[in-house]
Amino acid sequence: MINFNLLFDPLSLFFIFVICLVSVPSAIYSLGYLRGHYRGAKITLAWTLLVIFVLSMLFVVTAENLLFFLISWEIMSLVSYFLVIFDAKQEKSTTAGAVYIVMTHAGTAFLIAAFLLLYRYAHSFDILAIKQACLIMPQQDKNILFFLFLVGFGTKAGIVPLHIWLPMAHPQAPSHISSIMSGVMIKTAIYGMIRFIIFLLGANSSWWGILIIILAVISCLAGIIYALMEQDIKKLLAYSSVENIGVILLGVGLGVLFFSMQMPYLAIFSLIAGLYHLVNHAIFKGLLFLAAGSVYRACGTRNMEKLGGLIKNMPQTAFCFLLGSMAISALPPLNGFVSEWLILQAFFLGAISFSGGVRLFLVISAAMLALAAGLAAACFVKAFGITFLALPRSRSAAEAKEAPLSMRIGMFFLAITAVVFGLFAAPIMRLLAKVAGSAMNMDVSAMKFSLNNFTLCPQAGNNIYLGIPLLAVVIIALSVLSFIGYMIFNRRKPLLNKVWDCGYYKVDARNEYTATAFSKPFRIAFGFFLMPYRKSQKIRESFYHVKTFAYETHTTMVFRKYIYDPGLALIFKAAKNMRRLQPGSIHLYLAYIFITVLLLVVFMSKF
Amino acid sequence: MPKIPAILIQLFIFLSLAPFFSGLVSKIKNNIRMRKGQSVFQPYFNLAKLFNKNEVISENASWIFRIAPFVVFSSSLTAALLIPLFFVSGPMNGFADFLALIFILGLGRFFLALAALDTGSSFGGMGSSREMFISGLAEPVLCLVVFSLGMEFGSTNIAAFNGLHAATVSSVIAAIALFLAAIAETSRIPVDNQETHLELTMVHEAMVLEYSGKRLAFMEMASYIKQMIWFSLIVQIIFPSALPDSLFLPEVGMWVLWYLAKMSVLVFIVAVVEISVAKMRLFRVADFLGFAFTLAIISSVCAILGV
Amino acid sequence: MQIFFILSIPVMLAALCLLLKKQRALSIINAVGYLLELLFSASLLIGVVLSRSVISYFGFIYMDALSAFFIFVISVVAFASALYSIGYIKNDVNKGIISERKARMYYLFFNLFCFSMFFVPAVNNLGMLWVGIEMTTLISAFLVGFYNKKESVEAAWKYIIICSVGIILALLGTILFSFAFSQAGLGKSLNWPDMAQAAGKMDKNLVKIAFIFILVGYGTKAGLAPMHTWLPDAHSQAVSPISALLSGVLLKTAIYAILRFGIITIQAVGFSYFGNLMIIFGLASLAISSGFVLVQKDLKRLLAYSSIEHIGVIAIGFGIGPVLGTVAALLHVFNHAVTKSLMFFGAGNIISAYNKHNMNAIKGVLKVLPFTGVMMLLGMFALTGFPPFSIFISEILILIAAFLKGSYLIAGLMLLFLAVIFAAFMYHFSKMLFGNLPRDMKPQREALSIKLAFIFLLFHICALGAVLPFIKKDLIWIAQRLLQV
Amino acid sequence: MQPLIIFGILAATYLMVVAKRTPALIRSFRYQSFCLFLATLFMAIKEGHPELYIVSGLLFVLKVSAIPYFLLRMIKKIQANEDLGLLVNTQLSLIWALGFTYLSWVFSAHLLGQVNQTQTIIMAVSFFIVLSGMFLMIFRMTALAQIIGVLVMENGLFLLASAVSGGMPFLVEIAIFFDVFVSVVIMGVFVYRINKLFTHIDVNKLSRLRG
Repeated sequence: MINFNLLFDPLSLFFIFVICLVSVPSAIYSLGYLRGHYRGAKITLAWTLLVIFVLSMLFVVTAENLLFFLISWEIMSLVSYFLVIFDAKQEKSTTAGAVYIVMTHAGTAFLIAAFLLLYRYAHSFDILAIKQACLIMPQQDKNILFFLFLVGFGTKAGIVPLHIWLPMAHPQAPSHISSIMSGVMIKTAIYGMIRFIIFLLGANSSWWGILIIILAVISCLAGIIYALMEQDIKKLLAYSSVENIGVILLGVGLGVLFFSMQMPYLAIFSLIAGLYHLVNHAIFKGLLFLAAGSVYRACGTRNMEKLGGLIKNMPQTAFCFLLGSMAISALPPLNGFVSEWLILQAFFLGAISFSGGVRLFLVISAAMLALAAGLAAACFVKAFGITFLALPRSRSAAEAKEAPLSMRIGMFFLAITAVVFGLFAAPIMRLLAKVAGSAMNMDVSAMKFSLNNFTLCPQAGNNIYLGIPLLAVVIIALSVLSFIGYMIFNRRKPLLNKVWDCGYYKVDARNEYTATAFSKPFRIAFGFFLMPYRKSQKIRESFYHVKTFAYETHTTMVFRKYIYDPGLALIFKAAKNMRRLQPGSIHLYLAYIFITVLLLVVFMSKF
Repeated sequence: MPKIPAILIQLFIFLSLAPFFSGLVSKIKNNIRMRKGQSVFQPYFNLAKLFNKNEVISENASWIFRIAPFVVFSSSLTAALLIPLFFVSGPMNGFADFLALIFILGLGRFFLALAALDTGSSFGGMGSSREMFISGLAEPVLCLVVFSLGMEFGSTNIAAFNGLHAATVSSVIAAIALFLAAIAETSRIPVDNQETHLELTMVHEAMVLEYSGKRLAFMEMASYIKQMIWFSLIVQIIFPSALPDSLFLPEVGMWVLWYLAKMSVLVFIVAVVEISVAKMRLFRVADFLGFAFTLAIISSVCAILGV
Repeated sequence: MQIFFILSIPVMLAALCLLLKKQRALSIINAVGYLLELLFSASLLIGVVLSRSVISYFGFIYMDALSAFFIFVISVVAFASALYSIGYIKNDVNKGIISERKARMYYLFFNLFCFSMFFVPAVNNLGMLWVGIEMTTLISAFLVGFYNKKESVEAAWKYIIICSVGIILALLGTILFSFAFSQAGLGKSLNWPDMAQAAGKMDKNLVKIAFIFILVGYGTKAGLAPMHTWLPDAHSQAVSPISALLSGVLLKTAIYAILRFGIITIQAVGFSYFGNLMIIFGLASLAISSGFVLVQKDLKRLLAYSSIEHIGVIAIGFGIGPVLGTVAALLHVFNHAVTKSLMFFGAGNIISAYNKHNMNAIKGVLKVLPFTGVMMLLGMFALTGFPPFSIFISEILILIAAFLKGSYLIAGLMLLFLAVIFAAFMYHFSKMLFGNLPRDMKPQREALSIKLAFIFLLFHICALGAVLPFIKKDLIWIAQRLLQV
Repeated sequence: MQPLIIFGILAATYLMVVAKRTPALIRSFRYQSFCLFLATLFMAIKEGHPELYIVSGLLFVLKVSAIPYFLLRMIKKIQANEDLGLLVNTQLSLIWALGFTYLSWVFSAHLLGQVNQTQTIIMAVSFFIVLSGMFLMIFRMTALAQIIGVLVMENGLFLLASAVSGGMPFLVEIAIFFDVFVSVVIMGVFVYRINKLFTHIDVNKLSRLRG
């Protein structure tokens, strides 16, 4: 029934690569990071857990047997839970861990159901055997399976509205773990979707793709808007993971859509885009989490309102974070730009090769993606600007020290990969084409994928180009040239002075724009979704003179308030009512037995 | 593959011409206001003056603040190189399309916003926050415009725009949407006001407030170039005309005149808009761009319907 | 032959309790005795299973693989809790909660209790089976009311009354079975093999009714909802090692009895009747327990309700049947026995350290009792069916059986309830185990014997996955033998 | 002779159902056991099994003399008020009892068909006894009433066993007797404890453990 065979097709290999790509630098990073936070036994524990965690992920993406997959999946959840509660000092992290493990376990229940349903058809848990069985499976069962997989993996991937565990859990873990969780672990869910929905079920009804795209768009927008509202830097990153998962799923969903429409070329292309964004997100989100971790280590706080001016004390960390922010806000010539561009192109291709409603749907979703990208840029301007620029807002931030070597190595490695994946997009795409091909089991050797000059649509001659290296060269060359020009004309060196203070006697950190202030316009523009509310309280001496004035503003967590809380309340209410069944009266208990017997005897013939 | 001379020529054209349109706008505005107004070449004088002035830099500023102007400048120029202005499909058509152009301009904006935050003055923060807000909302409009145009040309490639020989309904509506977006992008009334320094209203000016001297000059230049990029795209869409595919002089000359005429018409429209409407509150901008977004959607619907 | 040792060792130990005055020595001898017990029952099980044979002595003792299996389960848990008692009872004596004399009484009842439980699977005559189960009730009632507090006496009373009523219904069922047997014209006998032989000839109607009485009667003892009401009270009030025995194996003896009659019923009226009834009760138990677990405040009651849940799972397993489900259910019997005992031991330590049952008042167990805390954490995940622990295996097997049978609704409900119960456990335990050291407490050291007991059980929890491939064939054989297919 | 005994058993059971006070209950339990004893005795005489003699002897020793005596003594000891604590008053109880009678008749008729009249009747009676024992346990508050309820049910089963399958195997019979006796003793012990701790034996008020 169960065996431990491993499967090494291109898809699995690709995910192995991604896992290692993020895990190794994070491990290096943790050398320094752990020493900063914990002592002796705790460090060894952290290392063991880390190793088990990475191994379990590797098994998840290579398991050929569904039970084996399930076991490694659960172990992955379990270990990551232990890592989330690793510093269980605060109440917060234990609750976060609890929410996380409960939700992911609930998701797993769906997976179990799906696997067993597959087993019923194949009478085997072997993926390849099941693939054969899926060919003869009736459509409605496939739909059920699709739904089960979508929910099961969606919970792990953190697509809205199943995301609420993600921003709670990821920030609580130690930073190198956060980077692995956000960078890789949630990607295993994407692996699951590709492996089971595309590879096994052979996505054959277009509404699957459309549903995925809708969910993805919602995730993009909701994720990034919440990220904009955050002041906790790691929470911000976690929310942006929700957004990026959405972006990846856009690629996957388009893949499914095209695949079901028998458009192999486009299907492969959009899956490539999705996978490309997947690896990119792994890189820069890992990088960002590591950088945020070293900030946390240096300042002891994750609250951006208490940070600032770190670029002077920790220049290298700042540089890494800047690079990561640029990548994640899709700025050329870095990797994030390439993948988002590809996904937009995929949408465009859909828009010109479909007709009617689907076309409009695709166009609008593309616009939503663009909006998400714009907001992401804003979000990371805020993240980097408030954290690293201007004056430090607290003593701890003013006295921050640069991270030790091991941590910097980890960060710089990822930073470099971010650049590399931007510049050498064309060859990488060719590799990804093979991966996508194996996922959709098609022969891609005939198709030509390169960023330079690939024909997009029947109308010949309308080629689209994207020469990242050239772009990079031009941008850098022009800025260098302009700088040289500046130097030529520059006779005296600029003199330093205070900032313009409108004649106010002292301008200090308290006059700076805060994270909250920065996100104010967005808070108002998206008020319909965020539902901001404020608490303010004045302590007056007299009616005219207000001595102190406390003011705070919050946003409503829509999904929690309107979906989760009522549901939980309902369940608890039901359970409380159930308690009434057992008031402690022995006579009642005896009556239960009596009634049971009576009922059974009366309805005997029914059984 | 890019042709080096073509690149140089286009760089030269943009650098020389960009400030002119700005000057033109203010000149026309003044004239409509029955004023004499500064000369059309005032921007050039300003730049020259700034270039000769020494600069003061905030002591809180980091290297971000120092390099930002060059990055912004180069990003605008790079974008400029994509525009099919005088050469078929632009000198550097070989390496990016319309979508890429949006992102490239985004690079400049990113650094501009960071630099604004860097000085630690609250104006800067205000400006960068508002700028990112506006541009973020403008993004989907631009994307939709690209799509609805692209759906006719069959590609998001700017070069393909030459495939268009007569304006269609969708392309015109798209152009209008693009125009609204461009107003937001180039920080003009009613979204922003380049002439005021009132913290309640300013966006772009607030960001460059701490800049002075040569760096300010670079910043200004960058915004001029950006403006020229958008305008020339818009005119190219509204009044499409096949580009000369050879360097045969009379043809090119004709085309230059034709181009200048189109630009001046657009500039005139901009000027009229600027004096006839009032700057709106920041949070109304959302509605403004929402309107642009609706237009863009309509245009793409038209494109889908094929009109 | 081993069976005589198995039955006699507890008696001898009980006698020893009356002679020997030193509680300490007594406890250690006790543990040793149960180690022997364990060895004997293991050899018995191996002997029966490998020889594929049946042991029977002058018509009174009859042991097939099923009995041997249950005896093995009992002996494992009995050994563990004998081991645990050393430390636990010593602690109670030192604290002055109980006197030396009371401690000796404890061991006396402990042994008698174990004897009665070993007696149940060994006997041949179904009437004797009934007597044995009644005996377990009567003896354990003392252990439930051991501390002689108001709550414990109330619990004991409810326990004894409700179970007696249930048991009497079971007797009624037994009589009806014997009636059916005699109606089939085979004279007068309650011996299991004869009845199993005659099952085919019995009057279907009669058998159906009889089985209803059996199911309700012994089901009361097994803690199937809605007859479970005595269970949380008794489990929460009993001495912790005894709680382990109660929910670990006592319930299972009742299950054993149900199975014995169930087999006859299956032979007589077909599987579906048996199956449906089991599944209905199983689902009811799952539903009830999931509700109560969610809003529970008392630690031991929480565990008691989870016992109800697992009994429900076992019932579902047998109900889904044929071979796979039965195998899974048998495995689950064992897994639940060891896991739940571990949990009860942990609960015992926690409660004796904090002197309170209320989970909301307990914080930072991992700091106060590091070893117990870790064990509880692992045990919690094991109990709620996480791999690589054994309960995961049996539950997934049951689910597979359900899916193969095509009864999706049952599997779906089961998954739902399991998820809810897991959520509830997380909710309670993460509040209880983690958190800082309470101000008025300091880290305490746990006795060696207790640690040994934990390790012994944990080994059993983890080992299954490893040994399963080797014992698969035998398990299937047992199941087939059980269903006579 | 048999119908008389059956009638006696029925009457005794009805008496129990309507009894208001514990001694009355115990006394009528005594009558019931006595009738049972007579029945077994007649059967013994008729069939001449030595086993049956022993059984009836045990019946007399335990159920007719020992247990009632023990219970009555207990009442004296604990000086609990002798009221049974009716949750359902006597008239209503009577109606219930009538219902039970009908129910058990229907049930046993359904079970046996019309093959064997007397057997059906005896089965009906024994089911009725079991039901009324249940009834006593559910609707009478005191602990003693519950003990007696258990005993009554057990009586019913004894009757049933001897009726339908000519009694259990001898060994089992003995074991069951022993068992019943022990259980009564143990329950008695717990009644003492309850009385000591709660100063009443009204088990309806035992509701500290709930939920």
